[in-house]
Amino acid sequence: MTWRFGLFDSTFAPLVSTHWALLVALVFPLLMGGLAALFPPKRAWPVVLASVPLLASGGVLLIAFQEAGLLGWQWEIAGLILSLRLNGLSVLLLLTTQCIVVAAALYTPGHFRLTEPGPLARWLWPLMGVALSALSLIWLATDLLTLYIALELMGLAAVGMLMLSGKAPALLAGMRYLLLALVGSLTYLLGVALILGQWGRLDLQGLAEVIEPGPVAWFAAALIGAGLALKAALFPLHAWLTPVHENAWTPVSALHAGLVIKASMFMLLQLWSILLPDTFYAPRIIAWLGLLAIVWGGLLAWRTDSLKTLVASSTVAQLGYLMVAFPLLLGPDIAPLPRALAWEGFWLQLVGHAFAKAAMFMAAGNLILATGEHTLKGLAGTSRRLPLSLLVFGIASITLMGLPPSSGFTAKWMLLEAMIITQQWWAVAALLTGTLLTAAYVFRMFRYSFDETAPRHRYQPLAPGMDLIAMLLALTAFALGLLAHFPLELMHGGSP
Amino acid sequence: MNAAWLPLTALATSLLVAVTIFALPEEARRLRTTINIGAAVVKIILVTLMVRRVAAGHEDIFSFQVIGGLDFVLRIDALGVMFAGLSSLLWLCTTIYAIGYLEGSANRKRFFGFFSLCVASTIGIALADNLFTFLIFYEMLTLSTYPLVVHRGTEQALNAGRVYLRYTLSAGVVLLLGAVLLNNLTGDQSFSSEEGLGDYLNDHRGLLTLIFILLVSGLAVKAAMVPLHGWLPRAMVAPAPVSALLHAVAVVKAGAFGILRVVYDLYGIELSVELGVITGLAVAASITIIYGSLRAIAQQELKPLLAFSTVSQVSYVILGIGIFGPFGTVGALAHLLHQGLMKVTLFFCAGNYAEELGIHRIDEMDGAGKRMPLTSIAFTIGALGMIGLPPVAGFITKWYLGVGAIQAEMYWVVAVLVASSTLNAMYFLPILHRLWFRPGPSHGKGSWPHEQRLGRLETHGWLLWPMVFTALISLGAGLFAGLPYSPLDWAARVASGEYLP
Amino acid sequence: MLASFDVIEVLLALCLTGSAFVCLFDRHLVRASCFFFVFAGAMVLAWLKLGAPWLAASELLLGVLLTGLCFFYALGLLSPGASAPLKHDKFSHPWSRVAMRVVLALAWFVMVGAAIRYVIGDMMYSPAEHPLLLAGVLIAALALAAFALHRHLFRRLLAFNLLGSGVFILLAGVAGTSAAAQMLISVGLLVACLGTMLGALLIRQLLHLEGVEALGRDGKPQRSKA
Amino acid sequence: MITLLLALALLWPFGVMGHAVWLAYRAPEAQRDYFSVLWLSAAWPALLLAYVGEAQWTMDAWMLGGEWELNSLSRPWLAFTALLWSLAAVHARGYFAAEQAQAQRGDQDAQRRLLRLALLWPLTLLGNVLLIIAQDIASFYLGFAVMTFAAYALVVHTGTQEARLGAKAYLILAVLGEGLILGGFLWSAGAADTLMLQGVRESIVSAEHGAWMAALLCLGFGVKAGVIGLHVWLPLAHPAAPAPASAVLSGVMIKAGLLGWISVLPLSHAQVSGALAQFGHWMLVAGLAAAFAAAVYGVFQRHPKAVLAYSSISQMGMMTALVAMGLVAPDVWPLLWPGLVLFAAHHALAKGSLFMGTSISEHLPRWPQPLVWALLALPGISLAGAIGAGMVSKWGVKAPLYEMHHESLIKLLSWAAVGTAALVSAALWRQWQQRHQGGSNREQWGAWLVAVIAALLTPLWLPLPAGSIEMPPLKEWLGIMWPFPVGVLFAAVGWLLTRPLTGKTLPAGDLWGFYAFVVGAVLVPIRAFGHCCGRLKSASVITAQKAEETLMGHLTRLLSGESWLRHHTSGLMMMLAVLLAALLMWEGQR
Repeated sequence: MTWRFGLFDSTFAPLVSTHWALLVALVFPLLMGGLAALFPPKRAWPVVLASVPLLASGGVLLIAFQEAGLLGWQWEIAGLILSLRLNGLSVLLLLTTQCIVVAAALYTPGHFRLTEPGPLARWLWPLMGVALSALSLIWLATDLLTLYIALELMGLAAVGMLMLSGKAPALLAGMRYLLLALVGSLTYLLGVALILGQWGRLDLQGLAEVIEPGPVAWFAAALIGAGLALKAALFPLHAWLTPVHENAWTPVSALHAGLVIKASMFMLLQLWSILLPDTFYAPRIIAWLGLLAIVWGGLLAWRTDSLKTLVASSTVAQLGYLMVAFPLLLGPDIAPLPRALAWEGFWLQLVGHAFAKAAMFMAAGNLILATGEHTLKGLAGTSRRLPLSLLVFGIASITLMGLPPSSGFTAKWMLLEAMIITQQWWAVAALLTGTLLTAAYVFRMFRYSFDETAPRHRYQPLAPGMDLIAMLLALTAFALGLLAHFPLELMHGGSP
Repeated sequence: MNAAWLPLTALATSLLVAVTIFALPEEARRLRTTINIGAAVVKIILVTLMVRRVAAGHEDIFSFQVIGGLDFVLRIDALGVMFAGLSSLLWLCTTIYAIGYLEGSANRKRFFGFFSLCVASTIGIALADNLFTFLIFYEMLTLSTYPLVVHRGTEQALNAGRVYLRYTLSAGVVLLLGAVLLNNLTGDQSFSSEEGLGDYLNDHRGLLTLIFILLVSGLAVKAAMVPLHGWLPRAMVAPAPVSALLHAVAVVKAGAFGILRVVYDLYGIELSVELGVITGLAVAASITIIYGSLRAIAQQELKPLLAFSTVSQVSYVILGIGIFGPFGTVGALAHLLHQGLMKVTLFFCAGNYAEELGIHRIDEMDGAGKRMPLTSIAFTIGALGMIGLPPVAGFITKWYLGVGAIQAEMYWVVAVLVASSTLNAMYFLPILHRLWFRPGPSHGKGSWPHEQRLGRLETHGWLLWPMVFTALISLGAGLFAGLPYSPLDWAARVASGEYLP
Repeated sequence: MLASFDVIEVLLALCLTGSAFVCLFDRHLVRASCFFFVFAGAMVLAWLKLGAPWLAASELLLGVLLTGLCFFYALGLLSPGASAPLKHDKFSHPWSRVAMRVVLALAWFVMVGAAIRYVIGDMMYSPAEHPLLLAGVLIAALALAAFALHRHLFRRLLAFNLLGSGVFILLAGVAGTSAAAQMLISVGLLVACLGTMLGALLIRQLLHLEGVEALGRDGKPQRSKA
Repeated sequence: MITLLLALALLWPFGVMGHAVWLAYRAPEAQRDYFSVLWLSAAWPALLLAYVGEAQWTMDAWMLGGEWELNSLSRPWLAFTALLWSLAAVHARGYFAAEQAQAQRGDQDAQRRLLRLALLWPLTLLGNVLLIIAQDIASFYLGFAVMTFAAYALVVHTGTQEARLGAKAYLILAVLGEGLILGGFLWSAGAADTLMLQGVRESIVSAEHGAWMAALLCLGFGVKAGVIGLHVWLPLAHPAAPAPASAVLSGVMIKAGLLGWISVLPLSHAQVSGALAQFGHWMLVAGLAAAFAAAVYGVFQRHPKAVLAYSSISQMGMMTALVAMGLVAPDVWPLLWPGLVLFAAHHALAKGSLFMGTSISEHLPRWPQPLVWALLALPGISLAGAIGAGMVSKWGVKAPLYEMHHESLIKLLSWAAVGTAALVSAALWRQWQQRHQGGSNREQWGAWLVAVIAALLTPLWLPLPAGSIEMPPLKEWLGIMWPFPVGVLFAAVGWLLTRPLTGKTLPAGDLWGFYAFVVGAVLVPIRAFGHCCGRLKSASVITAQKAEETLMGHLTRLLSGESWLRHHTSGLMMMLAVLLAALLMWEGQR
């Protein structure tokens, strides 16, 4: 399992250009964020300019990986070993992150122009930069220290971004999120402490070799698991998520729901695959919780009156899909085929959901912005006036529902197949129930929007690019269904 | 020579139209109309090309890999071309009709966009070569028809849309489960493979039966088989062209076509017989036929009556599948087309009555034959076809079904057919009587509910000519069923492919 | 047994535990903040004792100075013009909740203790040999319980800081003061400090916007849709 | 050439219909001549076709594969059919003259009725022609169905209460009949995988359930042919229909049923199975029963057309019996069928002229009364076999039966002819009672006269195979003629006997009342069941709605648990960690 995360020695050393690309990917966002804090962009074109080198760095890394396979970096600073690696999965996640952050950044100027966000708005840029760097680092890092640093950076940046809107409910929700995130990190740190104390090293590759199942590994896994579950909003620990999104700015929500919580999920899976390669029950606990998450999140989204809560609760349910796949990835005696299927399905689901959720938040944001209403009932008649936003919402929700030909569908197909091979019928039931529940809440929203009998509002016109960006994201999520071969191919290669 | 571009172009034609229409502004009526009709004509030309290529024995395949062991495949085969031909022909008619029908109403861009998407889905369903591809377009169809069903945006329409989704999405989930189970058992199974699933019979009899039940029950929702038909009569609140499309081509036919694919191309007819599922199918279809007719008799309004008639008629196709033997198959396949033609005519007529005279209820139709003779003649042709009277196309299929049933020694099927004909007569003949033999507002007795003078002729030309065209085609399909490339001939060609090695 | 008894360490441990206890469970917020100073000071000494002067310096700067000031800022004591300085936590908890938290804290204590027992094999035989470690476990458990128990945001912030310190002591205890451990701890300290600053700002802002009640609203069912 | 004529014969009626439509929508009201010469000519090409000669056509493109034939059977059949249609059309022009005048004055109702008739008359004719020449099942069924359903307009023409009842009875039985025919055809054709009538005949012989197939088909065609039990529409529809419509209905359309039997039954087939022969016996019995019962019941009718309808039933009963002979005694059939065709043709023309005569007696021309009444009686007398073509046709069927020694049947048929005589005399008597002067016109009586003459001279113009029909030898004349005076006598005696009961007559359509009662009784529980289902459904809908509401209430309460979760997140995190640790330890220790 650990080889799938690229925890083995690379054959080739990275080229110089690759070094530069890495540097750009990790540092450039910080620079640009700082710059933007000084000179906040009023239009989208500066953002476009800034994103070109960034995306180029992602592209260079992709090409480098395709040419050389796994790439590794290692530095020793004052007795500390920091190491990074670039495998197919990290390239995929890195590109996803860059795309979504760029999209969010492009969306932001238009959003600000329409909302009059107040004096704090300029701080969004550096925080966004930090979040992007931290996320990129998480996908690349292979030692617990770097991961910890990146996790904390990301967490703080996320909290900061979420609270910038400055309203009281946002602050309250943000405060809760802040405290819980910090406590989660400390719990994680406690687990790391145990690992460090027992094995005396922090690099994952080395740990993967030395760690044997035993009480320390288990305790560490439990602590790390609980801490990261809190940060990833896994089911019983998810409750902080919805209020946070309820009041946050649209691009921030898109980033957070799409990427930030996924980072914790990624770390959880990565660390557990090292610590608990052959446990039977722990992944199942997560999966059962995932089952509950699907149902609970779906019900929450179904009964809610607020559009943003709907979208946020749907994240809870969608994370359930990922959780349900845990027993297929971790545990003893999993045949290679279902494991491979589940692995690909898991990441496809994650990536697809990231794009779709970002698009959905943007579409929801657009609808709210244009109608000035936060409730579903306020959407009445939007199908006539805001067809494009609604279409984006629809395309994104196809992915969430897992209807073909979206990436959600392909991922679900693979997961289902893996579940059927391993005879996990309850997981099958969970996935299928999830589809229906998702459809229930999505179409509840559409039902309101198709209502032609409601009185007409005055609609605020949207900035030209806002729907377009969301549309691109949604279409990406959609197209990844049929073109799943390309991202998944990235993850095929690279076994030692 | 493999013309991979052909299936792809056929699919892309309507997809691109959908995208273009969404991109155009609402006001660009003329351009939209041009694009719509142009694309429909192009589609017909493409389908004609396909027919020629299939007749010449070519097999054009377009495919690419989605994930390991799972491909997206479009293939032109005789059965698919049949469905594609139906949908492209009726697309043209319905588009023209819809342009006339929605003249001056709101949300036309959305309507035509999803309309095109809906047709693209049916083409995809027709050309899909494995269950995965089929499923993609099947669900796409569900989604693209929802906005059409709720188009009017009234409370009733929205409720109908909800019911529609409840049924179809649940069915989609069941279908998905069946598809994944099957994929798991057999790997990627092409519809074109000759073997069928016979190899798995010995070891996985129960599983195969289970998968069959899952697949068919998933498809049966769209095919509106009792007791899964509840959405169809409710979906009647949609505008007439939508009802026409839903009933004649897109949705119910997609379900029936899916069952055809499952039985003939996926399982193989021999295996289906071996599993014994086919008799169950025939029984279920018979129940649906009788139930639908009985409910139709009780209806007071025209469109629900036609809806229940659809419930009943579509199951003829299923019944034909349930009859083992070439005649049953020919009947099923031919009815796929015939019912489409006749039902679309009937719905066009119902729409015309509603638009021109405001008629919704059956008892308002007295003497409408004088006021709208062409519409009423078309309605008469459709109704007679539904009853199964010659020379309308309905007779041809009824004949083949009956003969097939006799040859399969399922004598009760003949009783069902005769009973169904009689019941159909019981609800259609009174309407015809009202149309032609009762004095009504056009004879100076009372007045029409809401009369509009839409055109120089009895109604708007855009509404009139598609209907006349489909009526003539359904008449011609019966009268000249023996011509080459007629629906019957094509059905026989497909059936011979199924039964002859 | 007595031979291995290090008086200073024990005293430090006692001092840490005691100040932490008061800090966590005193409803008088200013007093609790003052005891945080005591606690942080003891932490500085503990780092020195453990042979990590670099950490001691960071603790002094980040833990004592900045964090402490943040608390006083949050209480409204630094800016005289600020509205309504916080004095007391007036939120009450039902008994069931308290009992639940006690059980959880015990379980947590046992778990962490057990984990450490496995890492440091000999601790079982001489728990008193590692008084700081023991104090760390205790503080971590107490702080977490307090964090889960309190509704007042200020007290939760305080509890979080103590939890952090407890975890750092544990880390140092099990992993020694290797470069990696020191690095982890310094990052943790920095993050805790940043978090506290952010938290303090938030608390002030909330007080300004919504009043004292807002600080304890967490978890209460939201007011029915207006 | 002959093909062209065929096309003309089939397309001409369409031209006529087109003309009618043109009239209705384009011509000014006052100039609408619904019964123009064009309209009258609808059946002429078909009549011509019958005399051109034998021919055969095969068309693969036509429906299920078309095969049409003009052979020794279909030619005479077409001839008398087309002739009667032509005559009836001319008669109709006279008959509807008053109504047409009304329509030209602008009466909407009259316009509607006449247009309907003008349109559907040629269509009915077309169906009739097609079914005669068709040798494949689809064409035959097509012709039969077109004729059946188009004729509805002919029956319902006046739109009165009685007409609607008659039309309803006609239509219900027609639908029933169509269903039976379809079932029978499907069964027999399916069993033998054939599309031709020839194949059906073979199939019935060879198939295991041949008798049942034959029964289905016979009953189906029997609706049209007025087989006893299914005959009820005849006495209901005829009195209500206009005279020319009655003439074609009773004259030729009813014969379509007979032709159906002849086409599908394996008559003259040597190896008929026991069951089939048994079926033939039943059919024989049914035919004779109809012949007698209709006569007995019919003489008590008040309306002359109802009496004539019963006469038709009686006559068809005789023909049924003769057809049944083809099954019971196959060897007699080759000799019998020309006689039967002549019988049918003569009956068609005679019954046609009798029905037209009813309209003459209602509008008596200003001729010497004895002459008129003699002319009115002539076809009746001929029908009873006393003179002219009737005598020849009687002999035509008697002779073969004699030859094959079926004397008992001859005796029965002779007694049935007594019934016929009684019926026609009763009809004439009723006409006499209900006579009216004036209002006649040329076309009306002209067509009637020609029909009378044609009826009397049937053997002369009917294109039967040469030598198949001969005049009866003189010594047999008495044996043929005696039923007529006996029948008249019976009618008179019967009239005298029933005089005390004056004012009370048996209702037309005898069994209709019974059927209506039975169906009504059956429908009651079905309706009740339907209502019950409806109530059940609405009740369950209400229950479901209530359950949904309750469920939603519970769900809302359940979802308020979200805030509890939010409140206890950190505690839950601790719990999760502890739980995971405990679980892992437990699993590890095992």
